[in-house]
Amino acid sequence: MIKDRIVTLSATILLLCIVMSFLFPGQFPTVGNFSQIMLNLSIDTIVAVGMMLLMIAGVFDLSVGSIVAFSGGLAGYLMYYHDVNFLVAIAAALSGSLLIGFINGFLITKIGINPMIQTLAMMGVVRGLALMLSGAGIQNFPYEYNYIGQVKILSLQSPIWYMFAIVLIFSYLFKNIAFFRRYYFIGSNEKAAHLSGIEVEKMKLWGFVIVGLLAGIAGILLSSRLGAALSTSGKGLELRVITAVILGGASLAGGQGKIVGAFLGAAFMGIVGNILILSRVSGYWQEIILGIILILAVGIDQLIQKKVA
Amino acid sequence: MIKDRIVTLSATILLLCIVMSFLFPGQFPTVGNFSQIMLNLSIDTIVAVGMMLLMIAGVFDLSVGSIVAFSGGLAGYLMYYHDVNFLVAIAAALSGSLLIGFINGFLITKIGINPMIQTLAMMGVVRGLALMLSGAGIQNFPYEYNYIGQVKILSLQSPIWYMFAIVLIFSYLFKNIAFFRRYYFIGSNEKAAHLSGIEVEKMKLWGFVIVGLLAGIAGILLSSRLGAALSTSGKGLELRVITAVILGGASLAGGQGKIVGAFLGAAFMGIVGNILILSRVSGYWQEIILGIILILAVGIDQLIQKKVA
Amino acid sequence: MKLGLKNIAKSFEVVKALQDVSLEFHEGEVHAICGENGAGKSTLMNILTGNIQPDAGSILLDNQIVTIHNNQQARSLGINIVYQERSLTDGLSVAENIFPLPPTKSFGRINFVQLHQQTKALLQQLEIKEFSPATMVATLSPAQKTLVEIAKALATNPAILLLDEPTASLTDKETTILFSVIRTLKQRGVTVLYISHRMAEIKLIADRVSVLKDGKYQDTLSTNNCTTEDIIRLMVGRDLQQVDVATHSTEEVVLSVKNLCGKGFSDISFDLKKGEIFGLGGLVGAGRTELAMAIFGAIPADGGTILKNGHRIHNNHPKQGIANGIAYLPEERKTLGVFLQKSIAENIVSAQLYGKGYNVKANNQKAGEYAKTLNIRSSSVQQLMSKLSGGNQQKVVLAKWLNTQPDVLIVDEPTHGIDIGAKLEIYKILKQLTADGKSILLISSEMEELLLLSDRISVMREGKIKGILNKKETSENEIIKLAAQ
Amino acid sequence: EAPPRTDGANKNLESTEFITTDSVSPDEEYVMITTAINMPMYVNHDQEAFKKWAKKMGVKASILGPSEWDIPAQIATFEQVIPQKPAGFLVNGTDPGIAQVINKAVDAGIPTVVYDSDIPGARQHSFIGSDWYEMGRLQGERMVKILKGKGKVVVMGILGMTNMEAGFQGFLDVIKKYPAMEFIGKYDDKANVELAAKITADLIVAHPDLAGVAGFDGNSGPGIALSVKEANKIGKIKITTVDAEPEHLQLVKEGVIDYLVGQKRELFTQMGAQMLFDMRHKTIAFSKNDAKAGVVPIPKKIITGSIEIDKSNVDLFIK
Ligand SMILES: Nc1ncnc2c1ncn2[C@@H]1O[C@H](COP(=O)(O)OP(=O)(O)OP(=O)(O)O)[C@@H](O)[C@H]1O
Ligand SMILES: Nc1ncnc2c1ncn2[C@@H]1O[C@H](COP(=O)(O)OP(=O)(O)OP(=O)(O)O)[C@@H](O)[C@H]1O
Ligand SMILES: [Mg+2]
Ligand SMILES: [Mg+2]
Repeated sequence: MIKDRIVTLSATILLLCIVMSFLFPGQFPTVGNFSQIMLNLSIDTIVAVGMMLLMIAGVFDLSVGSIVAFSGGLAGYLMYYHDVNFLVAIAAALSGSLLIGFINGFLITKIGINPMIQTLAMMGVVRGLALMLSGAGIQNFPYEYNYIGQVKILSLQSPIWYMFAIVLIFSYLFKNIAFFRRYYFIGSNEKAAHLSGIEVEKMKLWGFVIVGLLAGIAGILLSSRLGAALSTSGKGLELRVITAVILGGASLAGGQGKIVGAFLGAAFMGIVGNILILSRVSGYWQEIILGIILILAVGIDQLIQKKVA
Repeated sequence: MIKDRIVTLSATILLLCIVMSFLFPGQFPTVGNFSQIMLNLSIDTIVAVGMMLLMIAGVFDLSVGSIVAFSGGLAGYLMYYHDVNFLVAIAAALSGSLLIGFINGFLITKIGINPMIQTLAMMGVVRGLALMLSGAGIQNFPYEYNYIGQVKILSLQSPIWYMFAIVLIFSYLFKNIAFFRRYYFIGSNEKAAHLSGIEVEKMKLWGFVIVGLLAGIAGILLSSRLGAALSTSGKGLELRVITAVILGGASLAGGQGKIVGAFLGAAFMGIVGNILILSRVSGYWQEIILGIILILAVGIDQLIQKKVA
Repeated sequence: MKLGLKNIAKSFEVVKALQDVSLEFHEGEVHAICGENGAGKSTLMNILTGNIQPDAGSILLDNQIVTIHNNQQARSLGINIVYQERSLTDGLSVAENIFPLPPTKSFGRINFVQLHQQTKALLQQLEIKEFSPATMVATLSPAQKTLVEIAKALATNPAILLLDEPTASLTDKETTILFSVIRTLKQRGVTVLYISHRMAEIKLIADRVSVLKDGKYQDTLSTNNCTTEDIIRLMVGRDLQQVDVATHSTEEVVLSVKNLCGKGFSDISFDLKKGEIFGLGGLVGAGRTELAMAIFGAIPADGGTILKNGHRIHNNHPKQGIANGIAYLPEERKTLGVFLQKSIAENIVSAQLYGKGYNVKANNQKAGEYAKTLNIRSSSVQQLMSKLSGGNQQKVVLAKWLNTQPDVLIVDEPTHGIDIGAKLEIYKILKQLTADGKSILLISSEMEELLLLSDRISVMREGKIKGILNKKETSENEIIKLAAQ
Repeated sequence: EAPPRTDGANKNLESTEFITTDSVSPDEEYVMITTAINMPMYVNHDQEAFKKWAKKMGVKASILGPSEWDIPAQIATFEQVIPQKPAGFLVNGTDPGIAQVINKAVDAGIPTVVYDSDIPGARQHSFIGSDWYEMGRLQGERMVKILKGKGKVVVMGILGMTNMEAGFQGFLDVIKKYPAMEFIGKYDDKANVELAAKITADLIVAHPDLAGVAGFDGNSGPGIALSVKEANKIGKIKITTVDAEPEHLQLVKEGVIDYLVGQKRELFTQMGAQMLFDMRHKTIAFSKNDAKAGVVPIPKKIITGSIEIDKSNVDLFIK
C-alpha cells in the first residue's frame, strides 16, 4: 500500500516529465530548469521529512512555517545587531528551533494539549517572535553565512545537496535504526506500542524536537540563500508541507509513510507549479488548476489501488 | 468528559468576563460591546457548527473559508453584473456552496481521496473561483440584500440571530434526531457503524453538503453585512474554526463533541480578541499573547481533567 | 521462579475489581485462574505486568517483595503476558511485531538477520508454517494473530508466562499446538498462569486452578482431584442447571441460500428452518465469516441467491440485512462489534437508528430491560462500554442485535471470551429464541458448543460446505475429519 | 431597525456633531486601524511615524488590526473601538469594503481620516495618500523606458486586492500603448518571498526571452530578484517594484532591481494624524460651529505622490 503510493507517485511524476518534455522540448527537460525546480522545493522538502516523521507517529506540527522564519530571524539578528560569529549564530538559531519543538512536544505529551491546538498556538507565538527579531527584514550577512545557501557544487546550489543529504539520511534511519522504526508502532497502535515497552510519549517528544530542528535548518538555508531574513518567510509552508507528505503516502491516522514519499510529494507539487507556468496558465487559474491536478492525481491513484485490490 | 469540556470552557469564559469587567468597567461589560463581540463571532460560529458535525463524524473540511468568499462573491457577481434579483442570487450562491460540499463529499467517500488533501485542494480551487467572481471586490448591492445582514432586531444585528438559530436548531437535531445521532457512532467506530446498518459513506457525504451549505450562508451574511463581496474574505477561517471546535470539545479522532461546544469555542476566541483590543495589545504581541492564552486555556483544562480522573 | 500475591486489592471508581486476593504459584506449574466475566482476572494480570498499580497488597518473587512499575520492568523480572486484547501492529512484519525492541548492531542499527533467525526459531517452536517472519501482520487471521502474540510473549523467554484467554479465537488445531508448547515450557520450569473460560481446557492443561468471584479469592483446587462442576460452583456460587437442548426446529424454511459465491467462499447452498439452530463448523480461514457477512449484506456476494420465506432478497448493505430480519453478531467484538467510547444504552440502540426520533429516555429504559434479562453487570446503562469486561461487552452486543427483532440471527463465535455462566446464559437465550420461532446460524470453532446447540451441523473447508451432518448421528471426529484433511 | 437607505451616498454633516475639545490631555487617544498589522512596510513607516508624532504632541497613539490581511477582521476591530470614542481614527484604506464602518465612525462624531488608498464610497472627513493606479502607471512608464518599448513583461502581487488590481491596471494601461510590449500575465505571490521566487524561476523557463517583471507587494521585489540572480539574468531581466525597504534598496544598489516606486508613507500618516488633531482641537474654525455649519475644517483629499528610486539616487536613501 505505502510502497504502491511511492510507485504510483513516481510513475505520475515520470509521466508528467515525459509529456512535458515533448510539449516543451526546449524549456522543460533542461538541467537549468530542473536545478531551479529542485532549489525551490528544497526548503519545503527538508521540513517535509520532519513532518513525515511526525505523521508516521500519528501527529503533525503547524508551527514549522513560523519556525523557518524564526530561525533565520534569530541568526540574522545575532549577526547583524551583535556581530556574533556566523557559526555561533547558526548554533543559537538551531537550538532555538529545537527548543520550540521541545516545548511543543512537552506540552502535547506531558500536559496532554491537543497537538493541533498546541502547534497552531505556537505558530502564532513563534511568528510573533520572528517579527520581533527581523522586523523590517535583516540583510548584509557575513559572506560565510550567505555562502552556506548560495554556493554551487557541481552546478547545483547547496540547498539541493542539503535536501538530498537529509532525505537519504532519514530514509536510512527509518529503514535500519530501531529508534526510528518505533514511530511505526506508535502510529499504528499507540496502546500496543506502550504495552510493548516503547516509551510513546518520549518518542513523540523527540519527534517534535527533530521537526523543530529540521525547520530550523530550513530557516537558515532560506535566509542565507536570500541573503536576508524576512519575518514573512515560511508563511503557509505548514499546509504545503502536510499536503506533500500526505501525497507521499502518509495518513493522518498514522503508521504509514516513507521518508522518500515526503520528497516525492514535494517534487510533484514543484513540478506541477512549473508546468502550470510553462503552459501559460494565468495567475487567476493557477490555484484552480493546481487543485484539480491534486485531486486528479490522488483520485486516479485511489482508483488504481482499488482495481489492484 | 465532553460535558466537562463544555463546563470548564463556560467557566473559563465566565471568569474572563468577570475579570475584564473589573479591569474595563466602562467598556467591557456593556450591551454595545457584547453585541459587537457576538456580531463578530457569528460568521465563524455558523461555520463552526458545520465543522463540529464533521469532526463528530471524524473528518474535517479545510475549504470552508474559500466557500465563504465564493458564496458572497457569486451572489454579488450575479446581482451586480447581471442585475439578478437578490433572492435568486442567494439561492444560486447557496446551491453553489452546497454543490462544492457535495463534490468534496463525493470524492472523499466514493473515490476515497484523503479528506485533508481533497478539502485542501478544493480550498484552492474555490478561492480561485471567488477571485474570478469578485475580482477586486464588488459593492453597491441592492438594499434588500444589505438588509439581510444589517437589519437590527431588538438592537442586535441579524447575523447574531442567525447564529443563535443555527446553533439551537443543530443542538436540537443532534440530541433528538436519529439521522444526526448516527454521526457519533460513525465517529467512534466506523466499521461497527457500518455493520449496524448505518450508511457511513452516504452520511459523510451529507455531512460535507451540510457544511458547504452553512459556509454558504455564512458567506451571504458576511457580504451583506459588509455591503461588499471580497475575494479575500474567509482567509484563514478554516483553521480558526477548527481551533474553536476542538476548544469546544471535538477531537480529530471523532465521536466526541457537542454543537454548543462550537459556539463556546468561537465565543472564547472572540472574547479574547476583544480583550486584546480593549487592552490595546497590538502588533506581534497580539499573536504571541493570543497563542499563550490558547495554550494556557487548554493546558489548564487538561490538568483539571487529570485531577478529576 | 516462585510467584506470590499477598492481599492484593484494586478498585476502579466504584467497582471493586479485586479485594484481598492472596495466591501462591509454584515454579514450573500451569496454574489456571477462573472466574466469571468481570471477576478480576485481567486486572490481576495487569497488576502482575505493572500496567496498573494495586491499591493495596504486595507481589512476591521468590519470597522477595517487588513493586512492578511498568511492563518493561515486569519483563526484566521474567514476567511476560499474552493480553486478552490484541496488541499487534498491522503495518509491520511478523518479526518486527514479535520483537518491538529488536536486536541491534552498533548505533542502534537493527540486526535484521538475527531478527529473522530468532523469529523463525520461535515460529518453528510453535509449529507455524502458514506464515514467515516477513509476513505482514495485516494479512493474518485472528487465530494467526493470536499465535504471533504468543510468540511475542515467548520471545523474552519468561520465567513466568501469563496467558489471558489465549484460546479465545483459536480453533482446536492451534489450541493443541499451544498446549504442547505450554508443556515444553513447563518442563523448562516456566510458571504459566492460564486464564480461560473453557473448562475442558483447564482440566486438560492446568495442574492447579484458583477461582475468583466478584474480585474475591475463592479457593485453589488441584485439577486431578476435582471436577469441572466443583470449579464452576466456586465461580458462580451455585450449580448450573444444564441447558435444555430440546430442538424447536420445524420444517418451514426461513432462509434458503443457493449457490452463493463470494470472496473466500463459493457454491454455498443450505436451508435454514424456522426455530432451527444451524451450526457452521470448520477451521479458521474456512470462510465462514465471509459467508456470514455476505448473507447479512456486509460484503458483496458475487453470485447465487438468497430466499427469505420464499422471496428473493438482495442484501447489499447491512441496512437491508437488518430490514430483511437478519442480524449478524460479528466475530471480532472489539473492532467490529462495540462502540467502546459510547454507553451501554447507546450500543444497544446502535442498530436501530432509523425513523426520525432519538429518545434518550426510552433507549435507557429499553437498555435497562436487556441488561436485566441478559444480566449485564454494570453500574448503570450509562456506563461506557470500555469499562465493561469482555463477557459483558459480548452480552451488550447480543442485546443490540436482539433489539432489531430478527427472524434470522447469525452469531459468529458468540461465546468468545465469555465465562461459563454467561455462556450457558447465552445458550439459553439462543435456545429461547428458537423456541420463539427465530432461526439461528451458529458459527463456532468450539466442538462442544456446536454439538450442544446445533440441530444440524455443516462443515466448511476452503470456502466450501463439505457436508451437512444431522446432530443425532454425528460425532466430533466426523466433523474434524471433514474440516481438516 | 432597518439600516439607513441613504448609506454610501454623500450626505452633509449637519446631523453629526464631531467631538471637539480645547485642552490637549495625555490620554487623548488617536487610533490607527489597519490590517496585516505586522507587515514590515506598515510597521517601519506608518506606525513608526504615527508613534513619533504622538510623542511630539503628547497624546496617546494606539495601533490596532489583525495580523493577517483580513478585511472583515479589520472591520471587526474598528467596530469594537468606535464605542470607546477615541479622539480620532486614522484608517488604512485597505478595501472599499470598509466604507460602512468608516461611516459608522463618522456618524459617531469621531474625526476620521483615511490614509494610503482612498475609499470613494465612504464619508471619511479626509483622505490623504497616494494612488496605486499611479504607482502602477509609473512602473509601466519606467519599464517601457528601460526596455526601449519592446519585450515580454509580467506583473506579480496579491491578486484580488483592490489597490494591487488598481496598480496592475495602471501598469497595463501604459503597456497597452506600446505594441512591441507583450504582457504575459498577472501572478499571485501571496506576499510570500519563496512563492515570488518560485514563480519567477518558472517564468524564466517558460519565457527565455522574458524582459521585465513588475512587483506590487513588499515581498515581490526580493523574491523576483532572488530568482533573477540565481538564473544569472541580472540586467537581462529588468525589475521594477513597489516599496523602499532596506532589502529593496540593497538590491537596487546591487543593480538587480532597476526601479522602485515608494509611497510617502511617513508623510501621509503623520499629516493624517495632524489633521485629526486639528479637527478635534478646532485649530482652524470657519464658523461658530463647523460641524453644525457642515464644514469639515481639514482638506477633503490630499495626494502625496510617490518616491522614485533607481541606481542614480539610491545611495541617498540607504540609511
Ligand atoms: N479501566 C477500568 N475502569 C473501570 N472499571 C474497570 C476497568 N477495568 C476493569 N474494570 C472493571 O473491573 C472488573 C474486573 O474486570 P476484568 O477485566 O479484570 O474482568 P475479567 O475477569 O478479566 O473479565 P473477562 O473474563 O470478561 O475478561 C469488571 O467489573 C470491570 O468492569
Ligand atoms: N489467510 C488470511 N488472510 C487474511 N485474512 C484472513 C485469512 N484467513 C482468515 N482471515 C480473516 O480472518 C477472519 C476469519 O477467517 P475466515 O472468515 O476466513 O474463516 P472463518 O471460518 O470465519 O474463521 P473463524 O473460525 O475465525 O470464524 C475473517 O475476517 C477473515 O477475513
Ligand atoms: Mg479479562
Ligand atoms: Mg470467522
